[in-house]
Amino acid sequence: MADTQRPTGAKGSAKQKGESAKALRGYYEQMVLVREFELRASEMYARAKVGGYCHLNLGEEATVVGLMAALKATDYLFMGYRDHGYALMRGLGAGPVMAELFGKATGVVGGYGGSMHMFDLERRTMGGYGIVGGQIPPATGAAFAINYRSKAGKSADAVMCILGDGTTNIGAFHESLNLAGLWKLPIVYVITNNRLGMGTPVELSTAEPDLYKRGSSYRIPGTRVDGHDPVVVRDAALAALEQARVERQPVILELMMYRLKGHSVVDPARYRSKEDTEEAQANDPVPAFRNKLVKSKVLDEKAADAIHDAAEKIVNEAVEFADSSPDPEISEMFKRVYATQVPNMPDRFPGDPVVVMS
Amino acid sequence: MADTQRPTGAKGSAKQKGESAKALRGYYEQMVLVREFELRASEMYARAKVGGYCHLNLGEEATVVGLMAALKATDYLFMGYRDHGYALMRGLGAGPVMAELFGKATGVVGGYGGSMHMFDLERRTMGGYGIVGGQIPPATGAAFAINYRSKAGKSADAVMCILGDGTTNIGAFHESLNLAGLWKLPIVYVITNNRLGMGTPVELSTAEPDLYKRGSSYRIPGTRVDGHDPVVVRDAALAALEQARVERQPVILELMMYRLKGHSVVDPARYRSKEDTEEAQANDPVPAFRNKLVKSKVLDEKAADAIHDAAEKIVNEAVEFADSSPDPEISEMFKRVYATQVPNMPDRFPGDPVVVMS
Amino acid sequence: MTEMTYRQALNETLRAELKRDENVYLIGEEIGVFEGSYKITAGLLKEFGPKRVVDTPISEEGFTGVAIGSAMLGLRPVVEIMTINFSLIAIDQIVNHAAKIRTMFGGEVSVPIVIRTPGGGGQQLAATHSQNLEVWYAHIPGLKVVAPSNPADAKALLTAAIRDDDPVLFLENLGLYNLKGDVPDGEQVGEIGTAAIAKEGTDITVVSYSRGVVTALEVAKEFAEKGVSVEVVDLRSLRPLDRNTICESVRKTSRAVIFEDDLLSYGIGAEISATIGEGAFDWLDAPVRRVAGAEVPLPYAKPLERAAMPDAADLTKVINETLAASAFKGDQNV
Amino acid sequence: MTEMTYRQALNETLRAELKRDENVYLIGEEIGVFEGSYKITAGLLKEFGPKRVVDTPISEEGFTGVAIGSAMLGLRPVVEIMTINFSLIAIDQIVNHAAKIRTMFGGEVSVPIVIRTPGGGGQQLAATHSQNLEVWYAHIPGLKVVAPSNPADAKALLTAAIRDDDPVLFLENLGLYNLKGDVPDGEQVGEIGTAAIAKEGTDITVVSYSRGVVTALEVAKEFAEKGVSVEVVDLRSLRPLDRNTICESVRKTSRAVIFEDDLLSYGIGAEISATIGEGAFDWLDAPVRRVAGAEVPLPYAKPLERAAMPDAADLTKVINETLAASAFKGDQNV
Ligand SMILES: Cc1ncc(C[n+]2csc(CCOP(=O)(O)OP(=O)(O)O)c2C)c(N)n1
Ligand SMILES: Cc1ncc(C[n+]2csc(CCOP(=O)(O)OP(=O)(O)O)c2C)c(N)n1
Ligand SMILES: [Mg+2]
Ligand SMILES: [Mg+2]
Repeated sequence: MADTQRPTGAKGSAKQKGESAKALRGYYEQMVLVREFELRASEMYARAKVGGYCHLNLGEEATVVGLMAALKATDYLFMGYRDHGYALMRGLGAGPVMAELFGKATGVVGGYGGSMHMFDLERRTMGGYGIVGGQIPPATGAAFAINYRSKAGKSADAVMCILGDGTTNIGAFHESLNLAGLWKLPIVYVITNNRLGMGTPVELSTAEPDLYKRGSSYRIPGTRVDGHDPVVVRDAALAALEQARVERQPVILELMMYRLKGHSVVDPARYRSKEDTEEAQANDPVPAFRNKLVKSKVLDEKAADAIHDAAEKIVNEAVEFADSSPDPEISEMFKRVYATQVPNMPDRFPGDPVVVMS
Repeated sequence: MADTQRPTGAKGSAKQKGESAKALRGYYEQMVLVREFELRASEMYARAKVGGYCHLNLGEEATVVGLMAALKATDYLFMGYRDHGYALMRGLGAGPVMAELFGKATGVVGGYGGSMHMFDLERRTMGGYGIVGGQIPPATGAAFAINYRSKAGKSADAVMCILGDGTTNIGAFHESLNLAGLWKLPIVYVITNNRLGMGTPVELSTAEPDLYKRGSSYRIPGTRVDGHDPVVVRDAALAALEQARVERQPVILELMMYRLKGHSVVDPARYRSKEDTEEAQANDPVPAFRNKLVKSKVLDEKAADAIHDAAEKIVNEAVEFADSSPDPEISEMFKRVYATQVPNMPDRFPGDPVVVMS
Repeated sequence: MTEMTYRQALNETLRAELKRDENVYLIGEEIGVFEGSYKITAGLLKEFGPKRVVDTPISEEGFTGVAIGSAMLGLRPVVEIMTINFSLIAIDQIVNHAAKIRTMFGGEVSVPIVIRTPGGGGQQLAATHSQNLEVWYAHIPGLKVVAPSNPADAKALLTAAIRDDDPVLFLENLGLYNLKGDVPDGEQVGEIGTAAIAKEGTDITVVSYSRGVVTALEVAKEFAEKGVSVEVVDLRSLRPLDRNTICESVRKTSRAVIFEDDLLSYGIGAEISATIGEGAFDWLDAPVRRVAGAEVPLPYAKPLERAAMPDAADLTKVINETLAASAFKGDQNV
Repeated sequence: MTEMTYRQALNETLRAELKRDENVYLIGEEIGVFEGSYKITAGLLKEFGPKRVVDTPISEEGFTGVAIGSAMLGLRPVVEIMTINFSLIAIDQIVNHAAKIRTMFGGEVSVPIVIRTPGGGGQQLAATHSQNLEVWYAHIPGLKVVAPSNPADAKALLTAAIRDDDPVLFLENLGLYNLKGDVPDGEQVGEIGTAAIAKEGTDITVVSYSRGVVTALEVAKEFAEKGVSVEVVDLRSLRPLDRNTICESVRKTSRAVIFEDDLLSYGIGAEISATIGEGAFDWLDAPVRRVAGAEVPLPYAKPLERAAMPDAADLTKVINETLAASAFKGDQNV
């Protein structure tokens, strides 16, 4: 691992004291749920129950849990395509999320989006996006809307936009940072630095590998913390969100982690060195957090195993739910495209006549 | 004027000593030529001899002259649409440049481009571009080609890319900086900061109004100097080009100036405050440099007037040349579109039959 | 009824909608202090302030995306992209996001955004500033595309677009802004998705849209004097496309010519011609001809620009050829 | 002749051209270390090194523009844009720059760049990753657009594209990469701008391109068994478009159906249908029909995706309807 990629700022071990055992146990339960869900998703993909692209949060569990612990239900969340775990933490439900992967009518968006496009308007979970960087301008626009409608303050809404390390090289990121900085928008840009964009290491994709510094051309402050500890991540996110809410100061938060598996479920990641893969495995946040909690007596092995079993049960039920759910109605397809119906809508299946006149 | 917009770095007065009178006189002659040419261009526009958009270098003369004094004939130049003066300094000729404005066959690109698109492959003047920021990736690509073919060194080629302050907010600028920084390309990004993009002041277009710092997200160094003195500009440009040639280090060079007139010849600039306009006029580089040279005895008033007369003569001849030149041949139009002819070229005028079969 | 220019119709409609709905705001480059490159937004910053009339940096992708995100939260942005040529920089946000967000998220959210942008050549702005790319947007599901040809439709369709819950690309044209016409007073909500018969006729149908309709009507008038009755169909809406109105007209006249400002191959006229071929096949007396731009990046020099752009003379020639091809005898129709 | 996949044909052609000309280099995301998202460039980094096979950051606009600028200085970049969906981010560089630079600068400079990019749906990649936007590029003067349907054409046209001095958009398709076919050995320089008769026939013409040709040939074979002789025209080149080959075929068969993977309104088929209407009007016995994608952002769920995409059954149905519409009697043709 390149030196530039070593976490700075708060380290995991530090912050634990003062945390209630209940909270810590809760975080662990959530991390395990994400882990179990993702492993099952990849199994279901292998069984052809899931199609298209499927990007997993394996290695990102502590970050997912910590960020979502900091984000209020009234805040807005925009994501990339690596979005399953976030959707679970935002309460979209293991069943509906799995059903979306299965492309079923009971999926979070009725089977229209699949893995990359988890969305729930009520829960202010504004979607996973597949175009790299595509979510960043709309996320910035959500912050614009908050500004448009309401005053800054501790209880003000804010936006969190999740993006990957490789995504910091696309123009939309920079235009958005400039607008957010210029207009003082309440948004936190979270960079999940898993050190790789597909097969490309950060050092080979950016001229400034300290990604938390990439706001410096826009006077946007940034911090980098270890993404392997949910408490550290949560606290960093809380501080960033506070700045956004109260000062209307956009902030960059970089979280350091590893991608445990390939870019997507179909990528064997042969391009990764043995050392790199071993280093990633050695830093697996789930066993690490488990051991930490066991050492600090928050959990004993039995309780920890019970947590795994509980998660497995939830995932089993999610799979059953998805499997037994109906396919979306083909007849409804055109209804999803436009919100306002007007004359001469092009609702036509392949091979239908183009002109139909009385 | 906002404080952020005050020039830092080398000031005009400093550097004059050690300059040969001949060189200084030469710079003044060039500045006057640009000034006279632009005033005449705008007059010709008023007389409908020139059409389309027409953006002038008025207020930018010292910068144009200083930059082009630093740039070797073997270096490559990419520009925005405010390109007349640069074209003159690169030796494209007052006649052919004026003829291009007139849309004549004798124009630098045969009347196909007009004001925004001065170009001369032999003179490595790679064009003026009308899409804001559009020239930046290709300019970066020219630097890529230099890298591809040749070694770094004092005598290596380099690229200079001219862009405006407002242009620093477009994504293409940022993607290009990242690529240039990552790949160590020999290019100098020159920001002509005339404080306005059309009607928008720098403070309202960017979150980092110190534009020379906009490379900081890419570890690209920048300097800002006064754009009103050709010697200061030349020396700053020489230093920047040297870094590009020898270290393959991309550099940002910000030059501070005022736009003396509207954005284009048709813009009355009513949105500008009286103070702003007066400040701009007070900083007109042409009389300022004249006075400096007269004070320092490089010129006397008579010689200075002679320089104006000589420039006027050149411009008069350019207008005559343009006026008496033929229009481009309509029959040749399609020949300019493709370099390699293939079957079924769509060479058709409006109203021609679409399918012609024997 | 009040006579006003296309520009005034747009300006007054924007003012009325800003007054009507707090959620409506304008965003784009130079629309405030500068009052718009083409002065469509003149006076609006002064009247509504910087919250409702937002000047942006030169960041088409960024501010278009900002508008999209704000629309997902219920605001109703009217974006001005200075000319359609610059929309290419924002096109990923328009086509991969605004147009797809609703379907991709199962119909749970809508993106009520209007993108106003002028196209068109003829001002010697050269290759990169003279395009008509509306056909690209007209191809995209999830978008609606309107292209009014006169001040009254400009008012009615802009009002409808702002109140529509889907993303609407509102096509203007540099050559139309000074066009005068009578505009009905008071609120006018037009219908997106229907064409209009701009002039009734019996001998031949000319189909056009936006600026092309102005030329088509001039030419129709000249033919009327020669005893040829030309019907002019103004598409108004490019997406959805009102195929039935087009085909009904051609079934009546049995001849059709398309007049379009854009380029011929794969242009708007191709779809119109294909539609007529499918919907009026048995009625056609002659091949459907297209009068469109020459396929070159538009040159700067006036003689070249003029030669490359379709005009009244070209349309007249092709109408005559089409009448001849169908052995049309003027007197039969007198 | 060697049998190989479309993917292998591309890979071997890239290798041969890299060997032949020092100025040829490959640039794009994940084409080196990762060996290409779809493994088209497998092995080339190892063989030619990082100077000739350039991995880029995720900056489509940036690296496409870099390729353009390098081409203006005489290099011959072959850009891979991972899928055509992402080309929207680079489209200002492709359309406002690569396509226009030559004309805008009076023909003094050329931009010898190839942009390889796959389109196509059918892999459940959902709305933003399943598009066929080739019609946009086919509309643009200054560009050439080719869309080979088989390994042999892939080799011949990619070689021609790399040696052509103009910007060429080389359209691939996710559904074609594993298609096998015989490929002539040794250097093969194809011709850009001409269509091919993929299968001769006398009763009806089916016009298609890229992946659609594969389906068209299957369907043609089935009809042959029923005594209906289908001619299949493979466009190969979308710009320039070989209108004469299309019209000659239809003048022979007097019936035409277009099968296209893209969306119907303003799609590739519209131009083909308009062209036939103009060039074979007097020969047509029935309206020209189009079989194209349903106009929706492609949904993820398999049943929806399948329903929205045109397939062999749709083509068969429309061929039968077209034969019926022209009172076709199989026996007349046996
Ligand atoms: C504009 C665009 N270009 C390319 C791609 C293909 N692509 C999908 S994910 C990805 C890598 C992104 O890496 P990173 O931002 O680090 O996120 P990660 O996958 O590591 O979470 C690429 C290149 C895309 N989806 N969109
Ligand atoms: C992509 C794009 N957006 C908008 C425009 C319209 N436009 C032309 S010049 C200009 C202002 C540029 O300002 P600046 O970069 O400061 O250059 P200056 O004109 O001051 O030299 C704008 C907005 C354009 N040509 N291209
Ligand atoms: Mg990553
Ligand atoms: Mg400026």
